[in-house]
Amino acid sequence: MNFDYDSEQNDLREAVRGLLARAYSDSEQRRGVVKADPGFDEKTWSRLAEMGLLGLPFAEDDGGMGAGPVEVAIVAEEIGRVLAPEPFIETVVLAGGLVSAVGTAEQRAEILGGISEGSTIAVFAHAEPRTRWAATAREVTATQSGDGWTLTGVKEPVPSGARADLLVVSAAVDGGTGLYLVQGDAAGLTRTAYRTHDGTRAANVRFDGTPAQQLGEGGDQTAAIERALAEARIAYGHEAIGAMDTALRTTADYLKTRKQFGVTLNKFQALTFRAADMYVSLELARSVALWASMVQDAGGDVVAAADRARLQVSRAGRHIGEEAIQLHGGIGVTAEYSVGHYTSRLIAIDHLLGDGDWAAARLAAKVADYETVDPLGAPYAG
Amino acid sequence: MNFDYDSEQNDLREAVRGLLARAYSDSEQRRGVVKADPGFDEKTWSRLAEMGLLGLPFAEDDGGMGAGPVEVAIVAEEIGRVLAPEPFIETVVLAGGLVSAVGTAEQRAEILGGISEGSTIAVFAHAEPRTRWAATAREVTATQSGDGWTLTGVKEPVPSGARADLLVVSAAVDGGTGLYLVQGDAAGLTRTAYRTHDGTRAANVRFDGTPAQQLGEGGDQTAAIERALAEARIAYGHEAIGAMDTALRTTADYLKTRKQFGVTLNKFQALTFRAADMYVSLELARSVALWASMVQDAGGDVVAAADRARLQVSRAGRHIGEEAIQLHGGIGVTAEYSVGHYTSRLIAIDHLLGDGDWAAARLAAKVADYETVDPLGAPYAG
Amino acid sequence: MRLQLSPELEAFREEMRTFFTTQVPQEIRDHVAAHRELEKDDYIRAQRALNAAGLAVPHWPVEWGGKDWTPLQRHIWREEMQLACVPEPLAFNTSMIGPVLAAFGNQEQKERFLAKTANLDIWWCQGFSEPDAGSDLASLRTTAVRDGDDWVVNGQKTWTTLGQYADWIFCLVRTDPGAEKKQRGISMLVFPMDSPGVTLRPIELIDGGFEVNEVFFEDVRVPAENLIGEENRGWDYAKFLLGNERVGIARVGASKRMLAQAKQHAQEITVDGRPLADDPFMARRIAEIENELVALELTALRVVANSADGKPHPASSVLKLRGSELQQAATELMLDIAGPLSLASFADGGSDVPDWARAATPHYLNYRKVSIYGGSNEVQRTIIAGSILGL
Amino acid sequence: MRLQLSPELEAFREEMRTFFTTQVPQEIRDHVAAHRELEKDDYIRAQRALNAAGLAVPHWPVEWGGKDWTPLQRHIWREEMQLACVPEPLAFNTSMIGPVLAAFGNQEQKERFLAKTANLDIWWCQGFSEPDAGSDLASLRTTAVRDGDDWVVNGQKTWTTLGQYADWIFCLVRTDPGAEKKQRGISMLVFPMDSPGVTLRPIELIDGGFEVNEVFFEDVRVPAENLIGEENRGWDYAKFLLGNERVGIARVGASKRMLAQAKQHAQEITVDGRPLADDPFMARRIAEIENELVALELTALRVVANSADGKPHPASSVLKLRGSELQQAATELMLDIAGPLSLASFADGGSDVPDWARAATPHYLNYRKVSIYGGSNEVQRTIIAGSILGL
Repeated sequence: MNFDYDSEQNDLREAVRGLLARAYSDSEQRRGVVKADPGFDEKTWSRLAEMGLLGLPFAEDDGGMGAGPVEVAIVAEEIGRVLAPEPFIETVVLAGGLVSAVGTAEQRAEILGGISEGSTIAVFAHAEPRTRWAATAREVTATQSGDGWTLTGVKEPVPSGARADLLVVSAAVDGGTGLYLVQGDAAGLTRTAYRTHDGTRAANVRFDGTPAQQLGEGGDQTAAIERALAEARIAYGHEAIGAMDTALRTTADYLKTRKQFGVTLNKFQALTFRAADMYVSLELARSVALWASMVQDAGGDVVAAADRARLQVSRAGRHIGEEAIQLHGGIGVTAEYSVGHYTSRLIAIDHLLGDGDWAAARLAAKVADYETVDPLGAPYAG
Repeated sequence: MNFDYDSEQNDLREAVRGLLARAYSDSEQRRGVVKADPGFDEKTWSRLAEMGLLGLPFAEDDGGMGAGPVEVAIVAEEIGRVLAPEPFIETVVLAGGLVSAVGTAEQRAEILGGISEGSTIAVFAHAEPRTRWAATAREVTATQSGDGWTLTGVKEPVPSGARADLLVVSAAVDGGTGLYLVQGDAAGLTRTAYRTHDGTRAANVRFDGTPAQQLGEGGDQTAAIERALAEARIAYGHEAIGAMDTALRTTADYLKTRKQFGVTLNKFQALTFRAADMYVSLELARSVALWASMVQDAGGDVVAAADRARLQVSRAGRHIGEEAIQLHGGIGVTAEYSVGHYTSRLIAIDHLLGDGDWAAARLAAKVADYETVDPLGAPYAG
Repeated sequence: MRLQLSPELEAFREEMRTFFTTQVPQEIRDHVAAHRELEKDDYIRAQRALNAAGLAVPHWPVEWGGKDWTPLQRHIWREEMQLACVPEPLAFNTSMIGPVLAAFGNQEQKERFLAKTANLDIWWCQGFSEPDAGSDLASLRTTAVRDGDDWVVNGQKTWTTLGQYADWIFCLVRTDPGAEKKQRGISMLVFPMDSPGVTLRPIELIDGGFEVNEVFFEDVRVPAENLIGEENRGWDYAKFLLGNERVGIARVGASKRMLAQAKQHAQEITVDGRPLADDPFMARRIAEIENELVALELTALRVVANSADGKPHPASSVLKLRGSELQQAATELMLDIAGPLSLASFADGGSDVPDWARAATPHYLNYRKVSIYGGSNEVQRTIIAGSILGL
Repeated sequence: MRLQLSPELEAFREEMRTFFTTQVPQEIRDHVAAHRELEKDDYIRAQRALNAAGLAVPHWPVEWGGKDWTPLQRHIWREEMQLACVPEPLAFNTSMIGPVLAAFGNQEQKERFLAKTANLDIWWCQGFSEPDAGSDLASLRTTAVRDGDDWVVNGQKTWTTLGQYADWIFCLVRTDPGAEKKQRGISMLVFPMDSPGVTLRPIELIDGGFEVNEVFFEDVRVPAENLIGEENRGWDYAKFLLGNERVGIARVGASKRMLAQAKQHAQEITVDGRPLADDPFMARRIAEIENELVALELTALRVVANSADGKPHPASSVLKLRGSELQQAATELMLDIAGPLSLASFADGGSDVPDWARAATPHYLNYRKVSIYGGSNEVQRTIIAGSILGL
């Protein structure tokens, strides 16, 4: 049992941090990038590919690096640290994760290879206007037509849904929820993009008898979706940890330098104590996020671990995001200063894939089934 | 619409405050009184009677003063201010309230007269070891025998249950819950008294074919019990307001005088801000408590108003009770200093007749039935 | 103590409710209800509708259009206005410079400005805060130096709300740099925003909107008659102005409106085919916020019912603090009801996400300001600890 | 990063679990589980059972009975002890004076005290806090004046936990009133509680129990050889002692035990004929506390896994703060599960209220102390803000 990165992991962390520090050296640089579609920097995306990060978790046979969840977590945390808007988790962890989990050898080779090279941006089109953080699909349906399939219905909001070259789509089908591949230029596909409050892009994606290819061998894929969503929740948790870390550090620096009534703000104990409480929230959330990645690595119950991480990170994100602004005062609510963007992104992460109350309700439903939690034992140790 | 006491109410307040200030001039005086059974001062009880306070809400025809809920609230708040342990709410508001609401003219005259004179201490024996803040009875049953009744079962905890001269007992009977009168010296009555953490007394009261007289004309009295409990919740709310007020004032005084690191504690902003938050909790709770008494006075929906007061006062009581100790430090947890006793009593009040979560659940069950709350309109204005 | 309103006040409340819900253009009230940004013209039309009925400046002296109402009447007027989603009369005009002019301006200034201020013929903005003078306002640096019949103003203001719409600005300037107490060297000047040397820079907020500005002054010449009251007494006028209508900031009516909307939207959102409103946790969360709002409203009523004598009730300092917390709780509730749909913040045509859900996150982010402006919650706690608890 | 314990550590954990659940008298562990006050003899029997197996002072130097364990082994040892409701070895002996004697005592003192201290043949109590020196310990006033071969001690200590059972006291005294820095004039003396001039006054706590005392010294003569370490270096020893085993104070195992009991009792309490555990709000409240406990336990593991190098991990300052908050949350949960039954706090025979419900309120009240003693939560926040955030 240990929480230390090995030297390769530390090297990876430094390399990613260096790359992103150049791409997003300050908040104005990011503001410029997210102003224009697609809401991220294609050049940075290529650099992430060149560094091998876009194939990080995929098997080497599928053109990936064969790295584990801890490496993915390291990248996600560095992304959060500078609010890099590139759709790493959407493409690599979520869409890529589904393809590598259920795709045929052929699909894996083609799609994961393209993702790894940076030539294919794939996203998971799953959320529907009238469902709420479910692992199943209701409003988009799949119909067999000849040896192919067609999809009909609406997915929204789909992060980077308009920019994506390839959509992995969940759809209701006899016997449950299936997964399908839709090309960005497919017929009967209408995508309406818009900016989201955190500077990224999402889209309304409308299927109207749109031709699609079945991902994998078919059958009900709800379990695979639940697992992929859990792994994405864990990765988003690490992105949030990176964001909270920067938000706290930015706030502490501000308290040390900003003067009111002739003294710097860190002379006001009520403010420094609140900063201390932010640190407590951050470190507790960090512990659970790191643990969840280790559970995934150990082959334990990743869904249960993701719920725990989700709850802890959500509570910490609200607390730190709101306090970071409040402790800054007026400048904290301006788009010209960095900290408000961190609050905005933390709120976005919280509403992707299930918020804290959602996770708490899932944990509450099971709380009577066991006496105590042993985070190093079953069902987490695998 | 106004929140001011009239001059008579101000006089009443001063008179009660004066009487109780003599009886409980400091926390040691109270400690002495509660050490010995019955846990309160019989002499103070007589003085309350002489001042007419024990008959305050009863009709003049029944030997009372015919005063309203606001006058009762004034007495309750003064009791809370010094933690007077006399069973005013238990005897006058709860037991007396039930007798005056459902008793026959004869019962009212006899019992309420005795309560008003201070010669009869009556309490409501209602809580049962296996029920939780219900308005009905389950474990004590009533059986008709000849022209009288007998009761069997257990009530616990019953505040002042062993000292009481007369018990008003709720019991399950065909068609619902009935109310019965049992004399303290009745056959087949076993009462086991014990101290409670707040210095008062409660008892296990066991009925074994105990002869009882029916209160009022019989039939299901659940509605009358629900109403009496609501009126008692409001009165306890005012007792809690008085207790919180003293706890906050004591804490503020301590911060002004206690020195650490060479300065008084009120130089530590983190502490003074927390005292400010205590004040906010207190004043918001006070507003709802006063309002609930006005609703009762106006003949509005006293049960709904009591739930609102219960929730607000409960949250404030936890907050203020816990912070009062924390801001004091070690001395706050000693029985030799006053503030911890206030915390203890606030917790006791919170668990009598339903706590904050209990009230919140009741309010939540109805929240979809209306659009907005108008505290000056229906159903509160009567 | 009495719960009910007197028949007169009941009638008054009914009169207000009827006026606001029938005489103020529906589409403007719909904008407010949907938390959409208002156009300049929306503000003007709404205020003129009120002013035409004598309901824009009831708290002013009667001779300048005031109503001589009790604090309770003013409270009812404001609450009903908020419940009806009527945009409140521009605070800079009606709660700030107007009362200052009425109290401290000379007769000529009153005649020149007050009627146009009430009718929003002149749109005023506030020039108080500076980059290095926020909560610590008295350390402001903008200077006005007397030169012949003019004051020459140089410096910078910030957080000037809706300055982009303003015709005139009322401004705190340092006229005596040598004053022993820095509060004593400050004066209040008013001048047109199109005066030579005035430039305005909008500040984008995290919700993507533009409602505050930086205002720069470079050798702006202000005629001496534009000094309000006495030279170097500006701090007193500022305190008078900021203390004005402290009660209004509880914004109970606005929060009640938001909570009512939240209840309705929780009925529209479905979870596994059942309305979110049926989720016991959601119902409980709504019930807890609602009870806090009841407590706040009753506290506001206690304050207005007792402050007839003029001096504010001690509990009034609670109103801004808890009022802002509950406004934020309501916006956060709405955000969490929208849930996954809250991502679609700037969706336009071609989206299946309802308007209210699109607006939820920007509104939540925008409302972080309410615990900061108008005396931050930290300032409020300082007042409570100091003035009330004597700490 | 790796989740699983090594096979060796798994075996170690199993060994601890087996020992604690089989070799420590069941009735003593039942007392702990029920939050009943322990008799002096219970502490002694439990600690001697541990010491006989070499499990009382694993963190001491090996030559004095220590185990040379890793921080993680010590963590597992402590957690398993708490989960098994084993009373922990008396902190004053094993975590406080013992390590100080081992580190700073002379050879004669080590031989005289350490073995008896490990075996609780000597029961130690702590003489640090004074009425006017709480969080501000360095301002203590108790004096020791050299007189021939003795120190003569006068003054008063307070908050002396379980002093009524103690054989000896370790005491901070001022030996150089003239020292320029008040920290520099303090020394550490040890002496028997039955020395002439020592009197003890128990302090009743709000739960009705007696666990702390005032201790008065009137011309108490202490032989010079009872000075620990160097004269006027006592402050360093005190800091060493108080910094010792900071990790242990998270008390995760104890809180997990309480939460498990709470779950069980929520099954026993019925509401309208159904178990309280079925109430979604109760289940959710338990789940939220439980998740916070998981987070705390993992943070404690991060700290011990990384502090092999000796210097404490920054996050360790979180442990006392959140650990005490969660202990209090657990006692409050138990209290609210007991609900109306929690009134019966001092019921005895003839009550139908179960023991655990009787104990709930006194336990809740008693646990208000955990956020105050051993460095209050305010002190912890000061450390975090200062040492970690540099504020």
